[in-house]
Amino acid sequence: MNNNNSEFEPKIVAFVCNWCTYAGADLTGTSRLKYATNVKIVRFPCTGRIDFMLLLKAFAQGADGVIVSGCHPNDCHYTSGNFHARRRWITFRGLLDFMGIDIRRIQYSWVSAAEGAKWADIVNTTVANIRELGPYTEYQKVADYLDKEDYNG
Amino acid sequence: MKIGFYPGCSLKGSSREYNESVVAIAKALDIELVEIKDWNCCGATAAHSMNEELSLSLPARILALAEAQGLKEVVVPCAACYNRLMVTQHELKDNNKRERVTDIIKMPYSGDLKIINVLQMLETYAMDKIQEKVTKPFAHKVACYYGCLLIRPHKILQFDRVEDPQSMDAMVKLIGGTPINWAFKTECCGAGLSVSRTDLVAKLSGNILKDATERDAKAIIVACPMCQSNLDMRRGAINETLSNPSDIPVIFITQAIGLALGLSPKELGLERHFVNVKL
Amino acid sequence: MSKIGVFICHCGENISATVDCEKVAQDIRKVEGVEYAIDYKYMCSDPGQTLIKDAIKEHHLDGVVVGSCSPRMHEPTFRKACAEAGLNPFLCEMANLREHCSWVHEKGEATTEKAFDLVKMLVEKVKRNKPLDSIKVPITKKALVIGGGIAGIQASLDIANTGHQVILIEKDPSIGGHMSQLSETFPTLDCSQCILTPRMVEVAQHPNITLYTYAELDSLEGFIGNFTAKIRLKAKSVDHKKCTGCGACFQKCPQKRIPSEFNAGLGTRTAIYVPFPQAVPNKPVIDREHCNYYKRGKCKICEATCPTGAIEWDKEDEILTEQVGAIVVTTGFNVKGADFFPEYGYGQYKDVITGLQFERLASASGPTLGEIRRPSDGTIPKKIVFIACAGSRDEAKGIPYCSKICCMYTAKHAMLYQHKVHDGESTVFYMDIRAGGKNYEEFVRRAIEEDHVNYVRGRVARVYEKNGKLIVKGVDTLLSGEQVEIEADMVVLATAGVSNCGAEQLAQKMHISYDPYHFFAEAHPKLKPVETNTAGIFLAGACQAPKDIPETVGMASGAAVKVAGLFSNNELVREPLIAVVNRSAPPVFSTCVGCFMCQTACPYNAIEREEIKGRDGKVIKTVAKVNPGLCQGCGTCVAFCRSKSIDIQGYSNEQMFAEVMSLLNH
Amino acid sequence: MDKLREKAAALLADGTVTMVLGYEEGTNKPRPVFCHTAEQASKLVYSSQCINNLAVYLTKKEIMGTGKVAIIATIPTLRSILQLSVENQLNEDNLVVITVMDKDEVKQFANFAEIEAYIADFQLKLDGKEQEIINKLEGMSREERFKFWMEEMSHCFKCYACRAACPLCYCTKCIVEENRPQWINPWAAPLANMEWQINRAMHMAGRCTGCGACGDACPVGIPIHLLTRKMMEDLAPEFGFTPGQPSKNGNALSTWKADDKENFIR
Repeated sequence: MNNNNSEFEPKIVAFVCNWCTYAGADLTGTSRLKYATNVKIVRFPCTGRIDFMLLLKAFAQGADGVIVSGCHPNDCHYTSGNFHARRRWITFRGLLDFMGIDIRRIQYSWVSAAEGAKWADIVNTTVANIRELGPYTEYQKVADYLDKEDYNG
Repeated sequence: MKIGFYPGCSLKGSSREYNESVVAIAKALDIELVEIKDWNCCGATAAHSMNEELSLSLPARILALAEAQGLKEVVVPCAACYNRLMVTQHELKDNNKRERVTDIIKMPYSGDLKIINVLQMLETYAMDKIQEKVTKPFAHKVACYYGCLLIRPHKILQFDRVEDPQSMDAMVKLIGGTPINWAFKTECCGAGLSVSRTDLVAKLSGNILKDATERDAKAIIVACPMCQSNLDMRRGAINETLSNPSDIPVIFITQAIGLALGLSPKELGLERHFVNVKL
Repeated sequence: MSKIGVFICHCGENISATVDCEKVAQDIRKVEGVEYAIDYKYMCSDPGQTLIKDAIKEHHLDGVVVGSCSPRMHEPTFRKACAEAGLNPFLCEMANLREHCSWVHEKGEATTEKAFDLVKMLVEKVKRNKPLDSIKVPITKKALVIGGGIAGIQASLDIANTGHQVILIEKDPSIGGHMSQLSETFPTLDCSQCILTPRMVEVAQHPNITLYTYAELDSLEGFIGNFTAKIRLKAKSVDHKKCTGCGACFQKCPQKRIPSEFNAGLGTRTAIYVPFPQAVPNKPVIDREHCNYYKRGKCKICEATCPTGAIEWDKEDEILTEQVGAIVVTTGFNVKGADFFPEYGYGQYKDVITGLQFERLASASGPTLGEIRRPSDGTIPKKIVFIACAGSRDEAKGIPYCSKICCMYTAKHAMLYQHKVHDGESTVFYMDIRAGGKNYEEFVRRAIEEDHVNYVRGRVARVYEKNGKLIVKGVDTLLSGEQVEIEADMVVLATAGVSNCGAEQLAQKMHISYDPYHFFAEAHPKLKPVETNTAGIFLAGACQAPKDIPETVGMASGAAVKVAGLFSNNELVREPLIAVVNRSAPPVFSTCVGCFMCQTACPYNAIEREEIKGRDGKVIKTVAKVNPGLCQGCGTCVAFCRSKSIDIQGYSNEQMFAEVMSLLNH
Repeated sequence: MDKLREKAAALLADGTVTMVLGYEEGTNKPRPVFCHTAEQASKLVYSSQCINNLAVYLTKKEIMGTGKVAIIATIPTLRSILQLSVENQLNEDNLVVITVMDKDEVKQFANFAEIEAYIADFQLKLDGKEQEIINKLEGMSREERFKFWMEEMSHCFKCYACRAACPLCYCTKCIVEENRPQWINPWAAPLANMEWQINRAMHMAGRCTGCGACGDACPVGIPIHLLTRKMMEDLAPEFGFTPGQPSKNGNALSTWKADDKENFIR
């Protein structure tokens, strides 16, 4: 793994629900709390909506890390979307790990509309962690179908 | 039936009769008590208000020893020890504390040991046995006095009804006795101040004794050495505070059961009491 | 080839201070499909909106991205603007350049780059947006009110008075609820029944209200504007059409010693009974559990005495199906009772009673005709102790919350006692006196100062009987800091208010959420206090949390207005951001294979089965179908669907996919 | 064997069914056969060698369209039949399910409930070979695991035999055919191949009945069946279901418990 990461700026995509985490991130803004620019937020109605394929696509597209965040249990605007999501992630993580995909690069969190500070913290710590892990070249290498030779030999 | 056994200092000193009666009835009920080897004081002193680490480390060592000696369950007759061990067990759920403490005692502890008091032991393993083995029904009207350490804090101990405990009453009924309905079951006997403010102890214990006597109990049944010694040993001082002095004995539930099982007063250490026991 | 317009807002300095808005606008022009891009100081201002409208017309834009503040703030504004310019509002998206960018980052290239990315992301999304039309659902203009206490009565009357039909169901034989049990009411001390009974009668006589007593909700299906309620009419065993309410039957009934619910167990009633003299309807029902005939197969004395032959022995429960458009839940609360206070000896000592029981003692219609007498021996208590917070605000009792009404009714009780027993001595043990409310504090002061009620701040440790007296052991934490012991003749516990029995099951029947204490949950603690998370179902009164009469009535009227508001439209308009199952040409019809995994996933039971039939009427295949009235658009089903047959408008697979793909690799 | 043939012949003769799905002798192991007449029923064989999961045919219109069908089901097949019924893919009255018990006793099931009761006695366990590979993989570092699968995936040429062999892959339109958006790149490349397998595994989560047909079908021998199989083993305790015992109370992923673990969520 790449260790001289001083200049390495990880690309991170955040998949968040509209009602809690998106609003929480809004609060981060209104409270003028600062965080790293590496993260770009994609807005979903609910964590229940987030398709696991989108996470894989993000990595394939060169993301080095992903944040998935929604309402705390029992706070879901749709009462149980986040519970369904939680199960999906439990399953997904198990599978990815078994396939040797680096699940440390996916940060799951519950951030409520009132937790602006928590959002800033999640982003910053995630950026720091991913910087530590370095770019996800291992995955990106296989992502481009043209250079297959390192696997088809 | 094998259970770990932590007597603690009181049972080895001021309340030997409790120890003797516990051991005696355990034997009579085919419960094998395995005393924890190399056990130490549980720290049931002011320690827990002065030095948290110490107050956790002392019991933690006991628990760790028990675990190391392959025990799964430990019976702790002394209410104070029981309380300290349970509280420690609870506190050690916090990993940081556990690490800190196990580091101090230089022993690992999983936190899975089961800690029970005498009443729980009898409730879980001996009720039927007691029933069938009663030879001399304990046909007396008595006041079951639980004190505080046995059931408080309820959040942690999770034993019996906190405001109106029943376990001892049930056992007394089982051996043919009649528990009175009274209000001082869980009142404080003053043990916490038994050194510094004996006057208060006399007053508090006095209230308890007074009500039990007025409701015409023939004895007070306890499961805590502190309660016992306060109500028994300090009877002189207490009686001075009472308009009409009381001479009812204060005996351990284990002694009462022992009598019902036909064991001799001697085996049960009944002659060790200050207020002599005529039952 | 799409024609997207991008509008970058400076938000005064808020965005432009850290983001180079002009650069973003310039660069975004280079993105394929972007027809027009411009930055402006205040996009949300009138000139700003005009800018957008003109651009839409001039450049025939088929999509708009506004890069400004959070969509949670101004999405409606800009979508409206687009609509006014003739562009479907759902072809307008917002990039959050303020809350998610300029405000959280320092000035610099990275920040501007991120702003660009956020805009680009939305450009890619909006390219794939589809024009959507708001959903319209018809509304059945008839309301169902569940629970005939003061909340239900008020809500029913208010709705009925707007000219809409109301069905009021009450599980007991009479409406009136807890309020009918009360003696006087704080802070005015006017007689509860005197103010309540007229309204009960009004309900019974109102042309727009259909009242079903002795009835419960059996099941509920459907969605806002279109509910189907099955109502169980429990067998009264008395034909109320024939019954004249003469009362001969219950005078003769041999079963006389049944504890009366209305008198909180202090009085008795017969097996065929009217709960109380002012009951509405004032006609009896037979309590089969206690009736000799139903128990032993003989008796029938009531039948013999009934002049109109109204008794119906083999009457069975009926299920009534009603179509309603809205529901108001007003099922009220309950008070904690026996065995909850071993330390206070409730259930053990006859003269330790609950506040509700005291109400009955103090009530002129009560078992003692309003005289305060001890249940044990009927003597008048000379010393009485009231214990506030009996259970409430007590973690150990599992009730950490404040029951809210106790402070006030305890003061009232003490006052009433002093008014009725002049030489009596009353003491109140309290934690804090919570008398927030118009004239409430004054009322408590009156109890203390004019009626000389002795208020002691401190908890009571226990109550026990000693030679005929109740010894109350407590502590005075305010003045002496000493323990206090009072030898009382009677103790009244201001027991905690708790959710009504069966609240949980009812909530599940209606798919509304509830809190850990089984009180029904409002949609928003501040801004939606009478709504529930299920559209079309509203709350009023103590079923949501303990509350007093004025608050309950206010809430009931509030709920009624919500219903009236709903009924003021002929159809309901909803945002079309909901899931749809695709349909395609035969022979496929839909890629849905009908595994119906989505059905268990949907939090709203919005997924229905649709049978696709051929010309011969034979079912070709069964596929999922989303009920647009029920779907709230969470999209959980979408992420589930293996064949991607179900998709959600506004957050479609194509849109989200495009967003993610656009983000990186450049 | 005779008992089975008699049974099948009888069913066909008296017109109870129009077709019997079973096995006949194949080149080196029994292969599926569709018997339309009582005579054909004499070809039927049954042995531990019968590994094809015939349930795969029960969702094919060409077959179910023909009328009432009888199927000779192995234990894995029975499991698949149950799961299919849970997923509303089977019509109970349109199907006769037969299995062969020990001593060649033939059992015909009255209904699916009976099947559920019957298979309850058969535990689904990882066989030695499966366990071995799983252990091997778990022994590896994450990077090694990734390399392992990438190496395996590089042999895949997207023939979709795994899909064809699986009774539970019955979608009218598979996600790999979905092109708006193009979730999975159509070409055969390690990532595209892996994405396909991840999708397959996720789609099977809580549904797979562990028959292993996908793995058996793979012409280049990628142990893909372990992806779904391993997940089943891991999730069963997590979500409280029994591998190989499909039940009506929902698919592991379409239901949830308030106390599902979330130690990985911040």
